[in-house]
Amino acid sequence: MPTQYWKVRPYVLTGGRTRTRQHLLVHTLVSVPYYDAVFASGLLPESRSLYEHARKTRSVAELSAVCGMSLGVTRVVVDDLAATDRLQIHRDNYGSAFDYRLLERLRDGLRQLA
Amino acid sequence: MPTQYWKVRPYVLTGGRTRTRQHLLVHTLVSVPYYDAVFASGLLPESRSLYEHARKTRSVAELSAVCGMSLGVTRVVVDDLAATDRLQIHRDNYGSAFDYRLLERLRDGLRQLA
Amino acid sequence: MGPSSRRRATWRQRAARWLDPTVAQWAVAPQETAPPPPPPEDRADSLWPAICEQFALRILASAYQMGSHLEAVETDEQDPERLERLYRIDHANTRIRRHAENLQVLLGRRVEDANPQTVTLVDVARAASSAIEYYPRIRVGHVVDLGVVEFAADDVIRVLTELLDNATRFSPPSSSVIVSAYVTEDGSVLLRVEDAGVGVNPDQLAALNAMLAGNAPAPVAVDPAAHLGLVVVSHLARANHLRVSLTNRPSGGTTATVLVPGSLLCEVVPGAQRGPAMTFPTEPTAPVSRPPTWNGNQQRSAQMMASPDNTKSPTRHLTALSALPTDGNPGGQARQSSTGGLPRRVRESVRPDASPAGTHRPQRLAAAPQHGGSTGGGSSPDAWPDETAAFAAGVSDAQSAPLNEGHLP
Amino acid sequence: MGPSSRRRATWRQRAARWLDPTVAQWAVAPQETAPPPPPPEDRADSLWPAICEQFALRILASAYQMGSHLEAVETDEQDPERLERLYRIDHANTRIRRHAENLQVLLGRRVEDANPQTVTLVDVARAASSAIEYYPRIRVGHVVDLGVVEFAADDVIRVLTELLDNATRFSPPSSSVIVSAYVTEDGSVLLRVEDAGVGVNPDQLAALNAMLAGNAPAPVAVDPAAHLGLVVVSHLARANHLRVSLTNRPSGGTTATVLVPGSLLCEVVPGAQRGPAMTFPTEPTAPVSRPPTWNGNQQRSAQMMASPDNTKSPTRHLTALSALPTDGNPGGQARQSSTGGLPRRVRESVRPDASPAGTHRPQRLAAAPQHGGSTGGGSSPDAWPDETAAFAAGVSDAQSAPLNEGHLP
Repeated sequence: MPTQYWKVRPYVLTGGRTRTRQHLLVHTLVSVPYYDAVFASGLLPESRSLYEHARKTRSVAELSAVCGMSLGVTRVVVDDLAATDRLQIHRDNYGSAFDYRLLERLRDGLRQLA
Repeated sequence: MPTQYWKVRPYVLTGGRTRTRQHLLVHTLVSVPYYDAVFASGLLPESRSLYEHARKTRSVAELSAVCGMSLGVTRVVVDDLAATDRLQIHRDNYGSAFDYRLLERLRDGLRQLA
Repeated sequence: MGPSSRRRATWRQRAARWLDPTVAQWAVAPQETAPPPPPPEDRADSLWPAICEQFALRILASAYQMGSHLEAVETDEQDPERLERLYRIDHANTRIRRHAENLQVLLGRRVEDANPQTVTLVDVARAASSAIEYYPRIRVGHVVDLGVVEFAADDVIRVLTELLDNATRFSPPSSSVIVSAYVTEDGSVLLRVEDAGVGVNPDQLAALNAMLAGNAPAPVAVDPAAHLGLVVVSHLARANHLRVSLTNRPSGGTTATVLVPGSLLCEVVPGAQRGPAMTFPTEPTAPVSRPPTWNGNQQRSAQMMASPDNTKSPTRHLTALSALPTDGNPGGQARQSSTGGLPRRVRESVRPDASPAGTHRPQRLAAAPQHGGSTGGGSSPDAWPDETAAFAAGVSDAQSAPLNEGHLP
Repeated sequence: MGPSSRRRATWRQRAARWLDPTVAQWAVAPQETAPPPPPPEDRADSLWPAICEQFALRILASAYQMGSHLEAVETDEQDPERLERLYRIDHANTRIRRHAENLQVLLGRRVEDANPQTVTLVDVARAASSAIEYYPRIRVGHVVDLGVVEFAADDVIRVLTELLDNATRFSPPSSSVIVSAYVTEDGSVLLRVEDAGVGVNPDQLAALNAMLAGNAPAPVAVDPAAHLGLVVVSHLARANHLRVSLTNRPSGGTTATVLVPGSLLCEVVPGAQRGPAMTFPTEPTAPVSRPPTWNGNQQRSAQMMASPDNTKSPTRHLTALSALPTDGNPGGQARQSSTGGLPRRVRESVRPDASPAGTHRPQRLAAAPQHGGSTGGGSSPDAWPDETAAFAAGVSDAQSAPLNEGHLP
């Protein structure tokens, strides 16, 4: 686990960003399409750890747990790697059982209720 | 609105408490069963404002908005007034259209998903 | 959402006024400033005030920025556990702000309170409580319906903060500290802070009161740690013509008093701070018929509200800020601060012996459900503690003082 | 949840060690302490250090307590807007902690870092960045795979923090500041901080370097505000035998360097901080067949991972800590800090001219979707800024130094 020193604050790992370009839910599956060890060796610890662990297809939540990173940091790191094609986000599992947009609308509505 | 001075922090309004004895959702309806102006005059500003506004039956969310208090403070103040029988919490509107426990379980499940 | 966004805007104003004044702006100040200072400890000690001020200003700037964001996340948070953590963060930040402001006071700088405003005495008491470690032990007693004028409000809050802090630290962790405010015959307000400690050593009491009165004490061994708060009080008392003193009560415990001169007091404009009196007339007075059984009562109370005598009652019940009845300690350090737990709070908010005649005594106090499950207090919820009797005795001198209204500066 | 609760426990340990040391415990210290101190400004200036220390300790205690709760709420937060606010709260708290620690340093007190541990140089750079206002402008360049021993790690972080803060303040708000770390021939590590400012006035440069070297400068007009950070650096450099200096680069901009002696360095144990090298062997190496088209690549890379040359690569890409491409400014003050926005970050994270041979250049940089919608930077995302060329030139002297490993104290 790249548990960084406690004085390394999470905002510095993402440059303060909390939003992602891609839609990433906790159960969104990601994987490394072709693993490149030289590329991995040049990454910062969190990106590297995530890149290594995503050789096996995993959900965002799983990666967060196995890499020991908060969900917020994990989402941004996944998003950044995906933007360079180093990581693939699997969209195909949506629309099969649930339409995630419908689920989200339901969730948002319920949040307003709750 | 009893918008207190900004140096009066919310935790001091509730003694740090965030939990309520009664189950209070944002749409839970409350009302003052018998209004007592002398009682009202002895209350601290937030309790008094809430007590006055609840003479008309209102939801917790509505009271929060009309009294200018955060939801967390509103819930605890409502709860405290209800514990002295000065405020009545209306349970009867549950089970009619929705079972709120079901709604909550649904919400919690979706939160874990989201 | 309206009020909270308004409050947030206020925070932003404060933050803007407190933007780190030491920031060299690239455009105006490239790296061509004055020559470097030497390591200060090798030099005259006179460098220290300037250094302290820099740190105080930088820390205040960060604390104010934090406050704005805290307020926003607190408003929306619905999960009790997370809200509790946010409260503890807020509490820590409030204490940091207090310490940085006090450092400014000791430096002889006037603390630049952004957005000053008239503050009701109730809010003075609660703002002061917000900044101390053991705030759940503070109870607000009788407090007159007056305000402190804007240019003095924050200083009075700072004075009361240090007295409350002192009272909670030097009294048993399970005891309450009661703050109250009475009008005196000459139109001043007397703030009282009563603790249940063993009292101050009489020799020391004289020395402390001399310092609080602005008389330099005999040159003695100085322990800045032990009484830093009272040194701050002494500074602020002198600046604002407040009379502060400590006395041991014969019945036990110490009372700290602050005499706030009438020139620093003003009427509370109902619309500005007191919601109901102002906003209520705009409410529909027709009673809502749910539940119908309460209809008669609502009619009666609407009539009572119309009576100015009731709406302008100057008396305020003894109301606990409340002990924390849930698990865990606020601020992480208040190890034994909650005693009575919920029943005490409920009881006190409707306390019959401090309420005006006609208040309905609640019927179901014993049946009020515990929440949190672990109140585990030391004092019996049915017996009034000793200091309450002392308090009741102590306040009788001020209680009959006429309410002297309208002391605008 | 495992790692975060572990981190939280660490916070609690820190908080416990930092519990306000000035708290008088009721049981041990009723109100019978030393006589009161006089108002300090009337007395000898020698009171100031003691007063400052009290405030620094109290503020640090609150800051540490806050950190523990912040970490817990940050871990769970899923809403981007709220998480951003929590980040800003965290950022403000981190700066408060830094200022309080620096006050301790100036007082000549060793800052008692709870739970000290070996820290990798990459984390030294990022911990230092965490505590400055304009952190999004910091980019981490080449950093060797070594650690700073536990008793010196926090001091090195503090030194680097002030140098990064100085570099960001005295350079254009749109420019980056690059931090890197190289091994020198004698086994020390040279930390470099390069800004794109106009450089320091040569006269002043000599005075600053004299101070940083521990030589008392000529008695000059002192402005503690302007160079307080460098005074802190000078203190810590002397205490830890670090050699710190500032130089103007001929091509423009200033470089600050810190020479960390080999006695303060150590190998990084892979399991402690470097996840993949340690944990990867326990991963199933059999490729998961989804999506099946990538199977061959995964096989190949598994073989590459087995090669020690690749896993122990001492080179680290130039990777941006990233400019903030979203709306709003982190910390509320970084008005113009983000320029390149997302495209620059993406580009730099795979920057070909700083990466070892064999790195795949990503194919779709131009197609990378914008997010946030309003990057609006000033610099072209396709042209390398000038200081990058200077940086490349500047590092060439250290780049060829052999990696001198294993300088345990």
